[in-house]
Amino acid sequence: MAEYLIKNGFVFDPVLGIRGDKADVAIKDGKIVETNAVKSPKVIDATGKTVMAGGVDVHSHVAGPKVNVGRNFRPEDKLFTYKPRNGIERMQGGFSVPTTIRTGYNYARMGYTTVMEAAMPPLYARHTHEEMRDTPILDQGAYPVFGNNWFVLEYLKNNELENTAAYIAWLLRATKGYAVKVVNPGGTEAWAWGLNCENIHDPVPYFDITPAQIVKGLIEANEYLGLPHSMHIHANNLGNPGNYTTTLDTFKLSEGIKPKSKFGRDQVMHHTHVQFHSYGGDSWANVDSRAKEIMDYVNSHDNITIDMGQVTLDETTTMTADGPFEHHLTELNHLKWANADVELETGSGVVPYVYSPDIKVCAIQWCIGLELALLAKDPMRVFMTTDHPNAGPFIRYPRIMKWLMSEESRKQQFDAFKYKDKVIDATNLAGIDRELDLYEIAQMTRAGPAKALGLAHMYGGLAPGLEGDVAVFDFNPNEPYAPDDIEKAFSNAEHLFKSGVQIINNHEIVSNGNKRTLWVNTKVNENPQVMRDVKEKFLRYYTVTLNNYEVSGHYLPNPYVIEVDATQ
Amino acid sequence: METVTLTIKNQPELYLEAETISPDALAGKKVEEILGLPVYVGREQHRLGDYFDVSGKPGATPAETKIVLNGDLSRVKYIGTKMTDGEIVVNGDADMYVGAWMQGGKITVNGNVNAFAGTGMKGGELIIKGNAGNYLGAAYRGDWRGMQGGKITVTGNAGSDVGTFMNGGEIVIGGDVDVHVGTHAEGGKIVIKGNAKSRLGGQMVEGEIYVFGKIDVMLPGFVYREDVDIEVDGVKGRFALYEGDIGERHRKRKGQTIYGKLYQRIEA
Amino acid sequence: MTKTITDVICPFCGTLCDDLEVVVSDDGKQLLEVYNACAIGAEKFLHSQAKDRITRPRMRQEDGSWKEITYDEAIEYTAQMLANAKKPLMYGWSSTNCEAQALGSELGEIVGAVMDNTATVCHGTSLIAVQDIGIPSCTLGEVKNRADRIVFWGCNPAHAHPRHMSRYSIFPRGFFTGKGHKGRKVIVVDPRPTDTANVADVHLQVEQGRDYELLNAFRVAFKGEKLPDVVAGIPKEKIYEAAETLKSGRFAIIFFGMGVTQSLGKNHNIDAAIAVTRDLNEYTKAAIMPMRGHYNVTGSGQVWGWLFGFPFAVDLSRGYARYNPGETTANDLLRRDEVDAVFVLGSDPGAHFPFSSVKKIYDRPSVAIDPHETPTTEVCKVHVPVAFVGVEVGGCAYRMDNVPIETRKVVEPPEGMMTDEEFLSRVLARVKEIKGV
Amino acid sequence: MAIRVNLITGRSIQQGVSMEAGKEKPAYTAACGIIELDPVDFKKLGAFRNTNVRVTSDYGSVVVKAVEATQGPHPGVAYIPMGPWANMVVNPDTYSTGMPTFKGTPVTVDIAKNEPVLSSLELVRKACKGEQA
Repeated sequence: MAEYLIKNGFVFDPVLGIRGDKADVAIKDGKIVETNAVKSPKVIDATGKTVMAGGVDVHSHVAGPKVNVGRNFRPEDKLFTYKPRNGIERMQGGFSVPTTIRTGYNYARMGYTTVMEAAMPPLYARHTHEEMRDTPILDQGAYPVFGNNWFVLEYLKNNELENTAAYIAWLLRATKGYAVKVVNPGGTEAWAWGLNCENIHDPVPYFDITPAQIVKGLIEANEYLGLPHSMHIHANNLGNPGNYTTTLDTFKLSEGIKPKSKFGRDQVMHHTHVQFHSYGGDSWANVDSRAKEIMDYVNSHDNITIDMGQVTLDETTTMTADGPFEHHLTELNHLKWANADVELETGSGVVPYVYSPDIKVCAIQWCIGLELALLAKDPMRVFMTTDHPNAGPFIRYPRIMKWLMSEESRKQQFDAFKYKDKVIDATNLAGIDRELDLYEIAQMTRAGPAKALGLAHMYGGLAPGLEGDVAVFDFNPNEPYAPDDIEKAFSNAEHLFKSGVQIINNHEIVSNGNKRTLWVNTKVNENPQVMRDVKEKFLRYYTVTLNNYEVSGHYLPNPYVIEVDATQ
Repeated sequence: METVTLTIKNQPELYLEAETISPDALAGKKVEEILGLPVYVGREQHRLGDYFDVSGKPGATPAETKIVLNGDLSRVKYIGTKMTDGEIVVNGDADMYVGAWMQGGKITVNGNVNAFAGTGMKGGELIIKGNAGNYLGAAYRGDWRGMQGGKITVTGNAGSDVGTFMNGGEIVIGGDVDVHVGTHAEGGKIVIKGNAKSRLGGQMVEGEIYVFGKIDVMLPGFVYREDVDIEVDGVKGRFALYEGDIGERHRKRKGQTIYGKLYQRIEA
Repeated sequence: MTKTITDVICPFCGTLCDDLEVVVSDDGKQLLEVYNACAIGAEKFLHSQAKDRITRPRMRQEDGSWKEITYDEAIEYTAQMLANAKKPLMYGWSSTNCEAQALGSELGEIVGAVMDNTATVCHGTSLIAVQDIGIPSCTLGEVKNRADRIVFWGCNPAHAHPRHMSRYSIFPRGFFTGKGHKGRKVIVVDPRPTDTANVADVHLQVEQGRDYELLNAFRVAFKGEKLPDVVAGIPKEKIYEAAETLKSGRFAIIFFGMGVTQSLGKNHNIDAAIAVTRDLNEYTKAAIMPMRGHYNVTGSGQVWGWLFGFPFAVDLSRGYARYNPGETTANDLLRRDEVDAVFVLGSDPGAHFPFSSVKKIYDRPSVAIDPHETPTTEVCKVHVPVAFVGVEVGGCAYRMDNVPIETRKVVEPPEGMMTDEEFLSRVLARVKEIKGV
Repeated sequence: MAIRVNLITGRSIQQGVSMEAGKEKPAYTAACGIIELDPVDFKKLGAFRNTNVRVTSDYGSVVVKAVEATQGPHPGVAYIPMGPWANMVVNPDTYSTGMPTFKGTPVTVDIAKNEPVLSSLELVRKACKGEQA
């Protein structure tokens, strides 16, 4: 494998604690090495440029059934925006829901090398893996959803922690999944009857268990197993005025629980797209920002991490396993609505949405997302996402960087709002002058998410031994720049290396890389009861046989298995 | 206004995709440059000059440019697509997408057009002296933003799916129309001077449809309200007013539910 | 000695039953018996054993006779045909696995083909409707475990999806449906009193081609508004009654088929049926599902979805993907003479397209890749027989509810026969050589 | 005498089984080279069951065997199982949706006692060569 030496760049790396100093980065055999370990490297002159590790996205909807519904039912999302095939690049289409090919290339262009699919319905795991297989360059993993799964509901109703854990281990193996995802716990099962669970004590129809029990139980099971990532939750009551109390109640379920994981993470709960969960008021007329209350809690509890779910003010496509929410949304905007309830497991919905700067609520949502990041005391625990494509397409990350790094750019956006004054009254953002630096950005987009995923030993930094994932951006932080220069530079990496392979050279994609699929293989003690329960449910209630359920290896042509031993 | 004349000299083996035939693409160009503009037959790219003789010259801007097309253009697609200003006159039949996504200016076709004319039209004027195909002034697949503005006038008949997802603007059909008119419409005005078949205003939220002739089958979702004397496109008459689609969602204004309106002329 | 293979997936219809048992000879070369399959599925497995099966490619001669050719010759003809065409049609993609569909997509990209699948004459109009209004749906297990109101609109599973009613919709006892058939009310809407209608509680014998009007009337009835005395041949009392039956259920499911997708109105009929389903969700829980025909037509829509963003009728001729049924659909392309070569894999347009389209295939350079001898192979210049997917080779397939299931290989194909994947990858490699990419 | 009926096509279990057994085989012709007529229409036609008839539409013409409706009654509606025979006469108009109008084609049915029902392969081959009356 070729050796590379990236010389004289301004390096931003939270792992090594380098804050923009000039430094060299060496790559050999796919890994980062000491600069003296490379003999005859290809030298990349990064003089006057910014060097960072490859980006890590902790939460993005890029592969699987609901993503493909979003593609197939929105031809208008591709009209006039298609990119012809060119050299090694295959044709690429879609704005808010790009094809798998465009997904890989567009993340790479932003300097990202690892992207986690945030919600995988177990019964559709095979589909999710087929799409990840056809997504070039990126290392990926997918989170199977557990929060409305009948096995989980029944075990946790009787506080059967070990059985819950054994089932989680079995399902992660069967679906080749990476982490425990929870979406609107209990609410999506309720939606199978057209109902919902609007707070954490709202009982789940028939199953006689509350969202609070489900969440607490899954955190404990997750720590019982010591999985790389923590329980990853999208709480109840998403997107409703006044929902911040539900969010705080959900946070509190993690209190007193310590991480039991060998993978170096500090949190036991990752709460995703918190922007959608930080609303005050009791109607869309008086909705306001409660980012302060939310961040006060997050800042003072270090066993929690969150991501933003930043609204980008685009026309986009919302998609979530939160079935009742999507139905609620289509009732609001009257646009096409797809729904897919999945037997014994979960559900999902998809609805297009236009975040317009002329609509007060959209502008308030924009403020709230930025407030979460700007009020963060520890950027290692607050990550940049758009909950792609829910709050906006991931290709806007560089624009979000601009907003976070430049108060001037935020002022410009405020001035573009139709209801500027009302928006300012309902939010805190106008009063925040903080401007993040690239070191903090690197924490929020690299080191932080890598650590939270339990992957700090592979990603997120430039320390020797880590994966050779390095991005070089045509951006000089020490010279004056306009806000838009940030967006421009970080939208279009000059060089990108992924596992030591050069993917982008002089802004041009030169390789489709060597993508890997990460999954977690957990050893647990024999549990005959769980295996009996599994057999019984497949015989009586599933419509596929048990032997046709497990995802076989060849769907993961290049797997990376993380072994966990939970037998002690 | 300057006039540039394109006369087709070779018929394409398959079909010719010529979105470049628009004042926006031709304005300010020399004849040599126009001859070199790209057109497509399947995956093959050709020069406009391979298929057309070009005479005269365009104006400096689209607004000052008139394009006259002569010969059999029934295998040429995308004439006037996305045009913003200026004028196109087609002396003959044209294929699909005439004036699709048009924003301004004027297109006159002295002949028939195939399907998808005026798709997603935002503004301008599209005049068809012959017959129009299916999906006249309709939305592109999946888009809830169909025709938003401008005017389409057809002297002859139109096919099925006129004005699907129409939000604004006006469509006037001199003759008859096939099934499905103004489906999912949320605004705009459709005038049919001949006869209609069935499925008028299906799933219509708002907007107006006027029919001078017969309607084979009225949808159950449309209910008779009253007779009204009105003037439509210069014609005074008594019309029976139906409202619908009753089963569809409807906005309220000042406590009043707003329905789609379907007017059928009462033979005097 | 024989071997029994369990959990075998049936590669016939979109029901994609995965509980078949197949008995094969112990050398794995002969398929002896098939259990649990419907009559059609069983026949599909057994036909692979036909003694008169064609096992080598054939080329049509001037005098109309067939001449056996090698796979290499067939690959060369196919590669040259695709590479030289200005706008080839690559049609079918439904009776094959997703792996072959993905390979075919890359091939189509390079030669600038129009890719269309059998949805174009099946549920393509449903896909158009979904793009206009969406689709509240679910997996078949949700129906089995929860549904107490079942509607079959313009479909006849008793004939087209024989095990659907027993596995998923009418008869099974699920978690919340312990009474099975007794706990469900079944409504069939069809211009004929079909064998499916015979097991229903209610049959609405709609006037053929008036489904849109009847669906429109249901939406009026839900709101308790006034209806004309008779709509589409159905008296209003029966419509109000059926509407009430649906609203009063806990979980309603509407299955629909060719009766609505192929009749006057087409996508609009589905659009209205989906609107009815949306309406029902105001009162109770409701879902709707197309009765997909070929066992993996759904899969080709999924593969093209993630590779191109469109489920069928994908025009790649300009180097990027475009989509507009009515223009980029197989029958419109053929009738309008928009394509100059035809490649068919995993479908039989010769039997299932209107003859005016079949004639256009006959008039062009054409290749048919199909295990069977069919009307399509009869009108094509070259016929390339291949192994049966789901019988002689495995691979991924998507059920009508989009659930992906991996089909199994149960017997060896005849000596020296290629699979779809092998043939396509060889053609792809050759086309890359020709094009120098 | 000739009758006018509204033709629909579609799947039948026999069509499915015989199709999977081989479209070149006689069983396929027996299953799909037929038209199902309502008894009322048989009376109008003045033909016995199992008589060969010529079905003609604006789009083409084909000879099939007239049999009694298996899923009736449906007076005025005739049914030919999906396949090459039906496709000689169905309305190919797609209304710009890609979907031919397979169901709801007005056809006339005449008795054609002495005309043969061709096999599927013969039918398309002859029609393509223009050898078919």
